[in-house]
Amino acid sequence: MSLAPLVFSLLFVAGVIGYIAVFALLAIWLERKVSAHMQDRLGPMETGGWHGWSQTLADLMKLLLKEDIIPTAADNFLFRVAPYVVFVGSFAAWAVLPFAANLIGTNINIGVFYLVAVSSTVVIGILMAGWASNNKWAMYGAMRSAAQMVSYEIPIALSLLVPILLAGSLSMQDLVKIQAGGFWHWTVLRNFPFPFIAFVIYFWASLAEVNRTPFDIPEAESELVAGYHVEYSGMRFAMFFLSEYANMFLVSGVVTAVFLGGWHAPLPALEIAAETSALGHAITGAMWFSIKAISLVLLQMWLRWTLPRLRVDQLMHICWKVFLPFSFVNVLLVSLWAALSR
Amino acid sequence: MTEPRELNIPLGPLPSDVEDVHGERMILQMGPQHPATHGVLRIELETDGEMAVRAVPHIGYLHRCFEKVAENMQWPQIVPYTDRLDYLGSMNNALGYVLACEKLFGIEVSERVRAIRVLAAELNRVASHLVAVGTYGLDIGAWTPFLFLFQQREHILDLFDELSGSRLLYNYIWIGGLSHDLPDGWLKKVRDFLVYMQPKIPELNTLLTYNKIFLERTGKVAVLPAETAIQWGVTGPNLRGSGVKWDLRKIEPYSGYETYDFEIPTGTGEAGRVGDCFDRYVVRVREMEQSLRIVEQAVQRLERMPADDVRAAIPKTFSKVPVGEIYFRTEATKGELGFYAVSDGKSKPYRLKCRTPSFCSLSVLSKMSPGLLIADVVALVGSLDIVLGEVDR
Amino acid sequence: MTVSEIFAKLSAALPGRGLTLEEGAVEAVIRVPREALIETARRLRDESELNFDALMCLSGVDRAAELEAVYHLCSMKYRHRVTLRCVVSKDDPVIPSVCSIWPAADWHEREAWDLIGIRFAGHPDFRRILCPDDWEGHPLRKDYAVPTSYHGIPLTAQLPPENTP
Amino acid sequence: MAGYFTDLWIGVTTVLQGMWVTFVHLFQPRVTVQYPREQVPMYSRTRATLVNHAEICGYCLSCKRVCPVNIFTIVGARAETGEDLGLLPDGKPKKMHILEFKIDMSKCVYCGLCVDACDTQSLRWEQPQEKPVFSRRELLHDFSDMTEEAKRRVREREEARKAAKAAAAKAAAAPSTPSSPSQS
Repeated sequence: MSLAPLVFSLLFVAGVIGYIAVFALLAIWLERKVSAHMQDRLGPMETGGWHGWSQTLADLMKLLLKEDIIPTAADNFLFRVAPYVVFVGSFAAWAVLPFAANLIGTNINIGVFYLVAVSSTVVIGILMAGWASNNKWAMYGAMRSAAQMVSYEIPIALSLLVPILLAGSLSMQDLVKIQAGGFWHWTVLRNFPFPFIAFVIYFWASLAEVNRTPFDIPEAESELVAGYHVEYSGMRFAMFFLSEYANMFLVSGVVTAVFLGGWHAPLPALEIAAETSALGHAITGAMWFSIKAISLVLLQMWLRWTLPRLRVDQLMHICWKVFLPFSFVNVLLVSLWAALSR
Repeated sequence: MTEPRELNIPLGPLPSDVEDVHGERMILQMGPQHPATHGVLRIELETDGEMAVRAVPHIGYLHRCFEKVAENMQWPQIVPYTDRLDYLGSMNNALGYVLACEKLFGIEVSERVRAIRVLAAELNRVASHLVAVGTYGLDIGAWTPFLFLFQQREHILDLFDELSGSRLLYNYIWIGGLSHDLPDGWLKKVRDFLVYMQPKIPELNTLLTYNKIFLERTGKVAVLPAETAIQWGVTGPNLRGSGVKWDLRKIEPYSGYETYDFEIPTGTGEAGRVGDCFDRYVVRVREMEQSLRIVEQAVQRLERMPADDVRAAIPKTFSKVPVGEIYFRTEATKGELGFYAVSDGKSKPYRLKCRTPSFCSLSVLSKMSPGLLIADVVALVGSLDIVLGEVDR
Repeated sequence: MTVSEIFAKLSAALPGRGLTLEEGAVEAVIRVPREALIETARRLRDESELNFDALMCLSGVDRAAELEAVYHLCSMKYRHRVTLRCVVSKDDPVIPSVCSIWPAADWHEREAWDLIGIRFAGHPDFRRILCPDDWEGHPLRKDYAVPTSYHGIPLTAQLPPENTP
Repeated sequence: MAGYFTDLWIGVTTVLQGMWVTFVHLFQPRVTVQYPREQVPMYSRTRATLVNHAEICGYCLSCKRVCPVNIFTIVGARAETGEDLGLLPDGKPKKMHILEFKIDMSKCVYCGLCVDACDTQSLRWEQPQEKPVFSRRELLHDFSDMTEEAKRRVREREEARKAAKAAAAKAAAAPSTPSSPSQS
């Protein structure tokens, strides 16, 4: 047995952790800048010189140096563990994100299934955090979060079924590979409108999955102060923050891989095939993948700084009475379509 | 999309064929340090799951004995204190107090002073409503409108800075006159502001008011029927939101308001039912438009009026004032602001009671809260537009 | 309707209750003995020609020897106003609560109790409102002595010792 | 059912309209002022820093009388005959030494009544805005224009005069006359 896969996996894990850290730093800075510019402000301008690029770095330093406060009445063990559970949940799902044809943690043949299953473990961590904090607001946040995430798993899974039905595979790489050859071959634009509807539903539902406005009721600032992480400070809070951004990229990455052509360039001419140069392909593939995913992250930010927040019952209303019937009909129609066109 | 929710959902025992979904009740202390209480209000919420069963507001965290202080101050020295009641609408507070004193002492001020007062009060009303509307968006979760509105408010504060020398607590309207005359070119700046403000309210309407999520969050939520509002002494935009056309600027005009052309917007139940949170909100948006109309008329008038001494009628001394008592009410930014002043002829008031609109608006909270979700309680508190400086005095 | 017309109507409807009209320099006030307060209030609200549906303000005043509660009423329909005054002695400062007639009186009465020390009999939730629950005395009484500390917290302004922020 | 789709349609369109508004604002001029580097000009009426120019202060105590929060501690001493303290803005000679003119800015409410009451315009609002300090004590400003040496001299003289007066009063055993306004 050769050690090569193991070494590759270790390298990939290290790379992904680094990627998440760099992405989170960038995304938090970007979020500040985007929100500021949407509100006619400037945002961070001082730290690091050019447009305050290292502001998040400075904040991270501050969080690292802060005292790790654990409330006396908190459930000590759960309180300590919860941030890691949340982070592991969102991190583990990165294993099946196809950055390039030869750059993926593991190309298991049930990739999508694994992804949906693993990313829903985040909710356990959030529940742990809310419960262990021994704070009523945190408890509310955790309960809301659990209800919301479990509910939104369903439209998410159903809308992911659409490309799966069309591709006939659960493997992430297979889902990407069928989209080769220019943006007009991307799933979202083919077999119009079914994948497009699935794309829209997935994108909105994923906002609920990552607790972003308008579905940010678990941490609704004006209602629950900060929701499930109200008692957290310092590094543990940073873990929550990091996993929130990791999650944002994750869901955007899934959209990219499944609907938007993954690591394929928008035009075939811009692509370097894996056969020509493995390294070149890995780099350009990861680049295209990241560009698409980060654009979606920007879209998430745009929505966040535009929309008000929904109420708990309206959130459920949208899930069960809007997204779910549409997804069901969509899946039904696409199955028929797939069966007829075969 | 949601069903209209009645006030006071009975939360007693359910019919026997319905499974009891009510769990243990929990006391939730909302405040005094809570982002949605607009200051230091504490609401003791008894909740059943996400639903509030009982809400008891506890106030007094900002109590600073305004009335006691006033008894130890000379009449004109109280004006800076009235500024601090509703610190978002200082001009209107001072105006209320000053008019009460002027009526009590029988002081007449010139037409020009009255016009400047109206101009200042209406600009201040716009500033106050901008905060009310912006923070309400914040309560509902929309950040961006809040910052847009603060930008616009900044222009008004700038105008006031030039006019009175202060940005928030002006001490501008004095008994018998004003502290300063208009600075040179100030009216031109007000005109520029009116032009600047023109497209801002439609923009707000697109961004927030008619956003579907916002409509859903505020429509049909926490309906305050007109009758209840009157009974509980709710006034101002909150009362008008319930569909009652009641504005003291029209009903008991003061400072020459009867000569201005403006309308009283009332709630029409656009988003569901008359008197819901949306109506209270939208009345404020409409009132801003009307106030800007008044400002424009006042500017036109002042441009034509010859200059005079704005301090001409200020009494030299307050050591001997007429004996008597008066209850004078004005339409401040939050509603009816009444001053009950008792003079015993000395330089200091014998008693000065201040009836503040927020105080009365807040008292209805415990009546309206039962049956609302926590998020709705936040929406309700925000839509009442309370300022704790005024509630606690 | 003017205050004197309202008074005429009231005293005709409630003879022998001791209602008097006090002409003030600016506003006239109807003085009501506390025994007749509830009856008068109810009549003011329910009489179709009076229709005082709003209690604008309820103030307590310390008049050295006695305490007064002053009710400023307004009719939303007819847009007329009237002021009632109810005077009680300091030894027995009890006035019946008008909460059942105008719910708006709820907090105003609590405030009058808190600051002036008038007891309102029959109030549904009679507590202090602005001062802390364990505060002693009624601050707006003319003979109120300002305490120097509350639970060990000094209440007089003083600069901190040198070199402390 | 029609209502369901109308709601959905309104929801989608209003969300898109809102997004358009925020998008347009991305490209509008910024309003932020980078404060220490960019300064906002202050208006001449702005109540920024309260300053007393003791050399033209006539010790009339008007400011102290109108102050609603009692921030002034003013101690003066009458000048001796023949002592030249300069002229006040109204042309009359200045008659009082200002031994102490303390303003406790930690209590000040910036209402401006004192500045308005000052006849000689020695008390003024000046720019720039007051600087933050580290201790509340540093907010206690003294605007006396006298040197420590001069203050000591005048104080000693005042005391001697008082002692002489008290002695004279004792000797005369007469009811004490109202003292000079040396103590505020």
